[in-house]
Amino acid sequence: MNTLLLVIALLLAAAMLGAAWVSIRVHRVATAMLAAGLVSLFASVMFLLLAAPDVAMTEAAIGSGLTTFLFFFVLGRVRGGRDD
Amino acid sequence: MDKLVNKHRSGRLRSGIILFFVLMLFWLMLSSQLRIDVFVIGTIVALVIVLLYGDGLSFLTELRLTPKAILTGFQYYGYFFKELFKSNFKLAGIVLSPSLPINPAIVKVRTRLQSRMGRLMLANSITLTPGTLSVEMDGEWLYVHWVCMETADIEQATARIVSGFESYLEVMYG
Amino acid sequence: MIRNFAVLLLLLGLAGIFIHLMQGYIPATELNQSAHYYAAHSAEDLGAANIVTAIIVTYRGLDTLGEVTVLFLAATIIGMVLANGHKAQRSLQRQLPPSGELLTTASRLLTPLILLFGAYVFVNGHLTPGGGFQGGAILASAALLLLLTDPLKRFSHRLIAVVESLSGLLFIAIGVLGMVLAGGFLDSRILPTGAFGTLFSAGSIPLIYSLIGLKVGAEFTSMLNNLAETEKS
Amino acid sequence: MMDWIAMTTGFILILMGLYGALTHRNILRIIVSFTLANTGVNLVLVSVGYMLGRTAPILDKAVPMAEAVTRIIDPLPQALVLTAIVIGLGITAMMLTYAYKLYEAKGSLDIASYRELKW
Amino acid sequence: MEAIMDIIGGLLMVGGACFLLFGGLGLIRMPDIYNRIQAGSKTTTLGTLLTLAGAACLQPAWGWKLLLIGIFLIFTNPVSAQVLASTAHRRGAHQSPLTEVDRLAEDREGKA
Amino acid sequence: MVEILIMLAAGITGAAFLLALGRFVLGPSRFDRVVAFDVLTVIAITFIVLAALLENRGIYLDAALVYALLSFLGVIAIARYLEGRF
Repeated sequence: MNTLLLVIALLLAAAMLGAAWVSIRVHRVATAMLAAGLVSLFASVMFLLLAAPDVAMTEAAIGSGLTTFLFFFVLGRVRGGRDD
Repeated sequence: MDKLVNKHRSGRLRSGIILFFVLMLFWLMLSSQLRIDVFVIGTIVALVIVLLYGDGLSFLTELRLTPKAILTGFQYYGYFFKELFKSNFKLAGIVLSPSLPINPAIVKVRTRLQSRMGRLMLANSITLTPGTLSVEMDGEWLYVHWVCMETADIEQATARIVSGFESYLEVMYG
Repeated sequence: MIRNFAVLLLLLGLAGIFIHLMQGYIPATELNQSAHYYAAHSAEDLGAANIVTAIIVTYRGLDTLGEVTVLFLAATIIGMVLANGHKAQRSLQRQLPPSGELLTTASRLLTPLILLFGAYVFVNGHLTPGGGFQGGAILASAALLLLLTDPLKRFSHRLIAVVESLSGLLFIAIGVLGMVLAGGFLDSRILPTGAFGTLFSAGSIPLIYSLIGLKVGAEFTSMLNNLAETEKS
Repeated sequence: MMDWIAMTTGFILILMGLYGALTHRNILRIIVSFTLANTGVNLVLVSVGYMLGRTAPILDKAVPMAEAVTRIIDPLPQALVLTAIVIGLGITAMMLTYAYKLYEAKGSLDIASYRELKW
Repeated sequence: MEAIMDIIGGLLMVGGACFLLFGGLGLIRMPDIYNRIQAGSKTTTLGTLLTLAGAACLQPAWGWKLLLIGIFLIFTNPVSAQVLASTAHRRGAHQSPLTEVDRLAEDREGKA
Repeated sequence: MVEILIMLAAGITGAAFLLALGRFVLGPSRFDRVVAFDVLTVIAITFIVLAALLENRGIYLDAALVYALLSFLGVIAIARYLEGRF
């Protein structure tokens, strides 16, 4: 059973690194923000696997709604700037 | 005029009370234990929420409180889950077949429902059932994306997509 | 080009430090001294089933006070920075397309549930994972849902300010009471410890965490409110 | 083993975030990279407290009070990270607010256009 | 008795996972955004519900919380799917050439 | 027997996860990425339930509850941005 958790953790770690790579390499700002949200989502599950449900819950509560909203709100306000 | 205001106020009171009881039910489910301290705190929290956010809805706010409506509610959920399974198997069939037999279209259907909860549940049910996805609701018109379009005619599409759920929801919510 | 090279050099140095750290890392097999103390004593002394909560609220209560202060400062600074600009006028606001009937109904339906869940999370902070910070974030998420449904929706500044300052004051008052009645600042044993595992247990921990939750929720809501009040340039 | 995976991921995330923050020119991209590095730091801190074969520091039926010392992991890093995440959101909101104000003042998000800050 | 419940729970979980897999497959194979939303919303809802039911069979004590997760999922998942579809239509997202009828676009043009 | 079934379920869920991730990386338009994001959140709920089962701790479910209740907020925020409403 422990091995299964380990495999899930490996999968999540790989996905997290992939999402982070997308986030810093992609051309569009919106996609970068979306990928950062994905990293936060995977990090939350990872915290749970590391036996830290409190931290996982905090990351879930904050990463699922508030952070995404803040980023996209400011992006929407400044859109039309030259550097999109 | 006075009567109307009174009716509105009593309706508000009724919906507030119903919301309170639904919140209590959810609180007890969340705590999953029946003890006096859980009950006390739950009462306080639900009361504060009802006072702060008075125009909240709940699953039961617009439900007609007749035995028939409640019975229909159970039938509705049975039908809903049956359709959910059917839709998933259908979608699995589409996805797994190599030729991808789809025929998408956005069709327009009509609904007779008036209450907000009924309309929300209708749209949600349509989203979750065979091959259809509600895109937009505009008055009595509902625009539905259909993976395997069978007919573009409004009346026939209404009969295929909506009427199954509508017959139940009309009894429940009106 | 030079800049990128310098960045890569810096990151290589950092990576070297990290690799060195990882080579020196030996996974612990026993709890260290302080963790051992917390594990052995927090349940008996404070009656809190969630040891993380016990640490945050009581053992390191002063730190938490600092965190709440930092958050308060952040919210205040955001308010001050944004208050300088021209506030949006109702009449000047853009004509927005209607926000979809289904979303409106769904938000009416879900907002009370989200509020209830937030309250559950911070009231049960000493029994389940969760607590004031998470609960506050969930409360702010309910405000966010209202804001997303109706972009012109504004929350009452006065209500937010009253909730925030009242909960902050009560938090400090309970802390001082702990100094008077029990062992020190924010000591939770001013109330009876109660039966282990019930809602009314762990002294004043649930009370303090509820206050923290309300305060954090009010701060996040005021942040969202201030941001939403800015005008699109 | 789990802690090694998490720690490596956290360190690589920190490096990636710093790389992004140092090479991008758009302020919003820099802030996004900072949140990545923030997540990495949190991951490293939590993984330091992990112990093989132990479970979360919450006592209930599965972990009775008497077995707490031998069954739970180190709760201290979790308590630190818990508040750090909330503070991180506050800091992110503040950075975004500044970015918005800077954009209002200059009409651009490119850091190369803020010449007054150079000396 | 418990052994039978365990087997049923495990089978339910495998079934739910299969539906999740079909959802992922649909996400890859479907040609345009609306069909992908269909594949994404329906199958993930049922798949997660089945997984939750399986977990409830394995651990009956968690039943209430799993039921709550299911209720919330049923009410939030279609809402996000609908909002996304409506936004995609308003922004004129790419439609597959297979699409035969688009009443919504016709009505929009009629109004404008 | 049950262990094998759970392992199978976890494996299939992992495959679904990879497929959704592939749609996120490939996705030609932003909408496709948002759909993939939505699906990945729901799959994360499944992972959380699996972790709770494997570690036999019911309290882990609270995190799944948070995602079930709040995940649609992120999608709605992105949809609002894509509509150009902010």
